[in-house]
Amino acid sequence: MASALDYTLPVGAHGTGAADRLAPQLLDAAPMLPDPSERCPGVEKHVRMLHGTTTLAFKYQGGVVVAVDSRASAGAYIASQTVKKVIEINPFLLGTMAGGAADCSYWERYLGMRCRMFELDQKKRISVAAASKILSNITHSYKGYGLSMGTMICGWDESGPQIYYVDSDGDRLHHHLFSVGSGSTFAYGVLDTGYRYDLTKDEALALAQRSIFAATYRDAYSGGTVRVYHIDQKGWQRMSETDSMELYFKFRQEKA
Amino acid sequence: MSSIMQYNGAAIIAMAGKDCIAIASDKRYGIRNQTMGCQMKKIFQVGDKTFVGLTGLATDMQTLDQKFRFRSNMYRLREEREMSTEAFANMVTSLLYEHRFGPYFCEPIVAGLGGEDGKSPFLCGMDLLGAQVRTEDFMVGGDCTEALYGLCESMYRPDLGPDELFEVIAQCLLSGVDRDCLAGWGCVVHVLTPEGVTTRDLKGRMD
Amino acid sequence: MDFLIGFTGKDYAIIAADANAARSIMVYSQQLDKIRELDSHKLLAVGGDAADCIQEPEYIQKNMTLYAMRNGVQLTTHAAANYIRGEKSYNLRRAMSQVDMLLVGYDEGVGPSLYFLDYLASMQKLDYASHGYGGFFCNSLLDTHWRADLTEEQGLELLERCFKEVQTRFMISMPNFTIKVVDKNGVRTVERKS
Amino acid sequence: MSSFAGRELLNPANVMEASYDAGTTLQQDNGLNFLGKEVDTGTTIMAVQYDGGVIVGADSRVSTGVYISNRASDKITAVDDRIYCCRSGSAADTQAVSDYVRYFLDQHRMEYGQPPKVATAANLFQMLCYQNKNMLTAGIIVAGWDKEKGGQVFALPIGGALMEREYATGGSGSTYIYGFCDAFFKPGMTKQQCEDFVTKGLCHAMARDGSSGGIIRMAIIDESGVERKFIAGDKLPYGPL
Amino acid sequence: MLPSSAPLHEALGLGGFNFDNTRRNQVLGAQGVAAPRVKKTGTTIVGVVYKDGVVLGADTRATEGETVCDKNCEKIHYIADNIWCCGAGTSADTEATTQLVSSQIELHRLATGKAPRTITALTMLKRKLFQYQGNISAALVLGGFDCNGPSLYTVYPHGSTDSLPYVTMGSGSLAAMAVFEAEYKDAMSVEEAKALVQAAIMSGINNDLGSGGSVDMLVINKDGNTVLRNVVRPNERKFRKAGGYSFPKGTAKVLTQTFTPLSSLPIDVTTTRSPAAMEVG
Amino acid sequence: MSCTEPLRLSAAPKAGVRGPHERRFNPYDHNGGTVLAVAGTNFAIVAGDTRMSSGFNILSRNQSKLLQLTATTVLATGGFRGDVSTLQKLLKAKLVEYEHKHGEPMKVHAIAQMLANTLYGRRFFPYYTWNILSGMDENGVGCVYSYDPVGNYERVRVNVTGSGEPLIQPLLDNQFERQHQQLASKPPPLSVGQDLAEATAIVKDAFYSAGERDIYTGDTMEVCVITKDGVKLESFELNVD
Repeated sequence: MASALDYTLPVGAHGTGAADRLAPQLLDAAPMLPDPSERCPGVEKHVRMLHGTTTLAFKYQGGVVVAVDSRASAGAYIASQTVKKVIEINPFLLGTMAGGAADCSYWERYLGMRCRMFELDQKKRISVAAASKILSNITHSYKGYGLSMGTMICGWDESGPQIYYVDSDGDRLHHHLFSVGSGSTFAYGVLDTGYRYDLTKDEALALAQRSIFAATYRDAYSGGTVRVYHIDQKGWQRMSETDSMELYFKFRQEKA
Repeated sequence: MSSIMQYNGAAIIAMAGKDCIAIASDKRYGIRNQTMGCQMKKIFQVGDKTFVGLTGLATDMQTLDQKFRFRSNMYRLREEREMSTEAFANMVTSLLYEHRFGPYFCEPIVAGLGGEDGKSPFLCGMDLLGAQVRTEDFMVGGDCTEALYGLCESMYRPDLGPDELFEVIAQCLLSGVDRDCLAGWGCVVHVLTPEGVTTRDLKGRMD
Repeated sequence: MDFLIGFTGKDYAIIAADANAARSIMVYSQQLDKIRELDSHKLLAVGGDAADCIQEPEYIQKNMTLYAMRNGVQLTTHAAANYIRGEKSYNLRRAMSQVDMLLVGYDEGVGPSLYFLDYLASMQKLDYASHGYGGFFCNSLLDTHWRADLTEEQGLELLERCFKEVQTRFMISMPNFTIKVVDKNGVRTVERKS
Repeated sequence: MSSFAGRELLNPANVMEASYDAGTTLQQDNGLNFLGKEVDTGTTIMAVQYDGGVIVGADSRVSTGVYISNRASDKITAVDDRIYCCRSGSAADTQAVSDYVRYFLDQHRMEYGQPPKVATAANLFQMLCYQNKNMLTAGIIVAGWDKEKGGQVFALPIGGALMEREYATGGSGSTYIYGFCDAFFKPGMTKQQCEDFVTKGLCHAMARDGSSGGIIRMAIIDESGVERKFIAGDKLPYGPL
Repeated sequence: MLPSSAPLHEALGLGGFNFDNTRRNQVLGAQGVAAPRVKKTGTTIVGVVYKDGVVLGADTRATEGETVCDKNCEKIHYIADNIWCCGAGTSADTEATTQLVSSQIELHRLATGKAPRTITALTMLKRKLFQYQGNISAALVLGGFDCNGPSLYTVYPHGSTDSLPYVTMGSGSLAAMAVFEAEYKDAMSVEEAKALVQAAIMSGINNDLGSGGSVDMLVINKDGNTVLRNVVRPNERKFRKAGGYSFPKGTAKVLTQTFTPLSSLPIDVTTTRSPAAMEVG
Repeated sequence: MSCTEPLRLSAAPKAGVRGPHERRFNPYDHNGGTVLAVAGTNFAIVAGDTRMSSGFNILSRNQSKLLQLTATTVLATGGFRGDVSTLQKLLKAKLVEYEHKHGEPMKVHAIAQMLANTLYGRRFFPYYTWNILSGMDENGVGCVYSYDPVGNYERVRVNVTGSGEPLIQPLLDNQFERQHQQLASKPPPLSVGQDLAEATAIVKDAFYSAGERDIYTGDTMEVCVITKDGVKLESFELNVD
C-alpha cells in the first residue's frame, strides 16, 4: 500500500504490516523548511493549536473515565469552542488531543486504520499497549520535525482498562491517571484530591467533569464544553457534554 | 508571543445613545493564562458625568486611576466646578503623552455626557501615547478590539434609549469576549443618563 | 519557586508559605519564615527574588510602624494594601524589584481580608489566592473547596490538602510550610500536625 | 519571533515598532518607510578652485529608501554671502549643522565687522561635526571666497576631519568619478574650464550612481559675487569631455 | 510614612517628557513581552502651491496595526490662521508636536505683534524633531501664506525639510505623487488646485491600504483659510441589514442591578464606601 | 561657544537605526481577504471578498476566492494566492479522477476528508491557505467544514476565516448561536435557524462591517447560495479604500 499521505512526508513511509518499519534515525536537527510565519503576519491566527487544552483520563474500579474541554485557540483568539478532543479510534479505543489539532486528528485517524489492519490480520483486537506503541513509533520517527501532540490512548483490552500517554517527542508512559494540556495543573489539583480507585461510576464521572471544569475556569486557554467518556469491558460510551458556563452556575448554586 | 497589553486581559466598549451613554467592561483579573479573580474594576467614575474605562496592564490601570482621580479632584478644588468630560479627556491625553518615551501600558476610553445642555454624549478613545479618537457612535478597547469593532459596527444604531442601548452593548460585549481567551468571566455595564447611573452585572461565560 | 497561599474564613484569615531557601540547584535551608508580621493584625507573605524578599517587606513594615508612631493610629488592612501597592509601583520604576505578595489582616468592623499583589504592583482583594507554581495546582482546589464560612479547623484541613497536592505534583520538594493565622486576637503561628 | 528584548533602552522607535517586526510586514522596509528611514541625500557633490574663485556643484536627488522624496532639491546651502556648503549624508543632520554655522557666522560678522573667512566657516563645521560625530551622518564640502586667500575648498568627510583641497568631491556618486577628476583636473583653470569640469563630472556621476540624479545645481563664487546656475535633467552634457 | 512616592514633578506641573517608566518597560521587554501597537496614520497627505496660495489635503483613516481605529480623523492641524500642517506617522506625535508649535507661534505672535510666518513654524518644527532624532514619529506637510506669499514644506521625522511646489507624505505618497507628477502645472487657479489635490488624495485612498475614508482639504490664501472637511465621502457604507439587529428588553441575563441618582453621586467613591466593600484601591 | 565645552546638538539616540539582518527568499506571502460560510436547514451560503493585497498594496481588486467543486459544493479559500491556486488545481484534478474511477461525483463529506488529507500531506511545508468547504449533505441540510492550514477540520454551523475573521466571527456567533440571548430560540443541531433571506442579509452586513474596519477586506463580495438545485452566485460592491 502506498503512503498514507498524498505526498511522501520527509521520512517515514509507514507500512501497514504488523511489524513496524522504523524510520531512519538520521535526524540530527530539524530540517530547514520554509515557515509561513516569517512572511505572513498572523499565521498563528490560523493554525489551530490546542496548546491551551485540558484533557484527563484515569482508571478506577469500573473502567476508564476520559474527559476533555473543547477550545481551540490561536493566540488569544478562540478559533473554535466546539472542538472534539476525544477521537474515537474504534469501539474500544479513545485518543485525546492536545497540541496541534491537525497532528492529533490525522495520526489518530491513521492509528484507527492501523488498528483495523491489525484486527484483520490477527483476528483479535489490538491491545492498548500495542496501539499506543504504534503511535509513539510514528511520533518518534518525526521527532524534531515540529509535530506537536500530547495524547492519551485509553481503552479496554484483554488485560482490562489501560491508559497510555504518548507525545510528539515519542515519549510513552503507562499509568493510572494522567492530565495533559495547559490547564492540566488545575485539573490535577481537583483530581488528585478527589481520586480513589474505588470510586463509584457516578462519582468518577462527576470528578472528571469537575476537574475539567476547574481548569476551564482558571486557565484562559481551556474552555467550552466539558465532554466525559466512559470505557468499560463493553467499550466506550459518551456520558455527558455540558457547557462549562452551565457548570459554573450549577456549582456556584450548590456552594451557596 | 503575547503583548504586554494582554498580560492581564480586558475588554471595554463605550456607546452613545440618545441623551445617554453606556460603558461596559469584562471583570477578569488574570496573569497571563491564569485567571486570578473575576471581580476586577476596570471602569472608574471620575466625575458626575464622566467615566473612564482602562484596558491594558493592571498595575498601570490602577496607577492611572489614582492619577486621574488626583488630578480631577485637584481641578475641583482649584476651580470649584466639575471637570467637563472633554477637559478630562484632554488631561488624560497630556498625561499619557508626557510618558511618550516610557508609556503606561494602558489605553483609556473616556465616556460621559457634556455639551451645553449637559446631556450630549461624549466618547473618546486613546492609544497608550494619548492619541485621541473621538467618535459619535462607539469606542472599543482591550485585547479583542477586532471582535468588538466587528460587532459594534453591525449592531450599533444611533439614538437608542438607555434600555435599548444596554441590550445592544451587552450583546456586543458578551459575544466579543466569547472569542477572546483573556477577557470575560462576567461583565458589568454602566448606563449614564442625566438622571443617574444604572449599573448591571451580566451573566457571562466563565471559561 | 516560592509558594504562597492564603484565604479568608469565618472571622479569620490564614496564610501559608513554603519554607525553602534555595539558590541555583541547592537548598540552603528548609526552615525559612516567609511570612512577616507587619503589625499586630497584619501578615505579609512574600515570594520572588530572595534579596528583595527581605528588603521590601522590611521597608514596608518599618514605615508602617513609623506611621503608627507619628499618627497614633495603625493602617487598616485596606490602607496598608494600598500603601504597599503605591510603594511597589513606584519602586518598579527605579529598581524593578520582583516580589509577589499576599497580605492578610483583620480589622474591627470589617473582619478578615486578603489582598493579592503581584510583582508589577497590581492589586486585587480576593477571597483566596496563591502565588508561585504551587498556585497552578492549588487554585482549582481552592475554587472547588473554599467557602466563606470555613472554620479554622476546616481551613487548616484545606491547607493540608493543598500542601499534599504541591508535594505530589510539583517538581521541587517542599517538605515544610509555615502557617500563620490572623483573627480579632491578632496574629499567631500555627504548628502543623505531624 | 523578535520581542523587544535586548533592544536599546531609550530608543522608543524600536520599542514601539517592535510589534511590526513581530508580526506584520506592514512597515515596508523596501520603499515607503518614511518614518523609520532617515532622509538621505545619496548625492554627488563637488567643489573646485579655479583662477579667481570656486565653483560648487551638486545633483538634486534626495531619497528615502528607494523613493525619491525630492528630485529638485538644493544641496548647495549658503552659510554666508560668499561661503557655501554642499551637503551629503543625512538631510536632517546636515541641515541642522549648516543652520548652526550660518547662525555663528552671522554673529561672527557682527562682532568683527567684516565678512568671515572661508577657513572660519570650515572650522565651525569641523567642530560641530567632530564633537557630535557619534550622532551625525554628515559629509560636507565648504567652499567660498574671501579677501585673504581667494577661492578655497575644504572637505569634511563623515567623522569630522578637515582638509583643504584644490578640489573636493563627496557623496555616493563621487566614487564613480575619481578617475575622471584625476585625469582632467588641473590647477589654475579658467572659469569656463572649471564649469565644464564640474558639470561633466557631476553628469557622469549622476549617470552611473542610482542615488544621484535630477538636475545639476551650481554656484560660481568669486570676488564679484555669486552666480547660481542650473542645468535641466534633459540637458545634461553626458559624453566625452 | 516616608513620602517616597510623592509625585513632586507632577505636583509642580513642570511639563516635559517623563521617563519614569522607561526602565521598567525595558525590563518588561527583556522578559519577552511584546510592546503594544500605537495608533498610526498610515495616511496620504499632500500640498500644492497655486497662483494665490496653498491647498493642503489629507485622507481620514487612522489605523492600529491592520485595523482601522478611526474612519474620519482630522489630519490637517491648526498652527495659526494662516499656517496649517498635515501630519502622518504616530498620531500622538503629530498632534502633540503641532499643538506645541501652534501655541509657541501664538506666543510669538503676541510677543512680536506681527502675523506669524510659515518659515518660523517650519524652524520650530524642525528643531524639535531634530532634537529628538527621529524618535518623535511625525512626518509633516506644512503650508502657509504670509508676507512672502504662499509657501509649502515637508518635514521628516528626523528633522530634515524640503520646499517644493507640490509635496506628498505618508504611506500613500507614491500614489498621490504620481497624480501630481502627471497633472501639476505652475500658476493654477484655486479650482484647478483643489481638483488636483482631490485627485491625489483619492489616488492614495484607493491604492494605499493605509489610507482611506474621505477627503479633507484646506485652502490658504491672502484672505485667510477655508476648511473643506470631508469634501468627498467616497467610502460611505453601502449596505446595512434592513431593520438592523434589535434585542428586546431582557435579552441579556442580568445578575444584579443598581441605580445611583446623579445628584447623590459621591464625589470620591472610595472615601464613602467601607473598606469591606472595596474591590480595588 | 567655547572650544573646551562641546556643543551638543541632541542627547537623544537616533531612531530607526538597526543592526544588519539576514535576508532570505521566503516562498510565502500574505494576501489578505476573508471568506465565510453558513449552513442553513436547506441551503448553504458561501461568501468571500475579491481583494488581493500584499503589505499596503492592492494587487488585484477582482480575484475570486470561491471555487465550485461539484454541483452542490463550493470551496472558499483565503491565504497565500500561490498556494490557493495550486491547491485548487490539485483538488480539481482529484475530483475528476474520482469521478472517472467511481462514476459519480464525490460527496461533500468525502471531499472534506480528502481536503484534510491533502492539506496534511504538506504538514512540513504547508499550503498557507485557510479553507471553508460548503455543500449539501445527504439529508439535504447545508453543511460547512472549517479547516486550518494543516488540515484540521470540523463540521460547524458557521465559519469565517481570513483577515476579517476576528471581526466577523463573533457577530455570526451572536446572530446564529445566540448564546447570550435568553429570549431567542436556539438553533437546530447542525445548521442555523434563519431562513435564506435573513441569513444572507446577516452575511452581507457582516462583510460590510468588516470592510469598514479591516484594511484587507474590500472591493467586491461574492455570495454563493447552494441549494439542492445547485449554486447561484451574486456580487455586491464593497468599499474600495
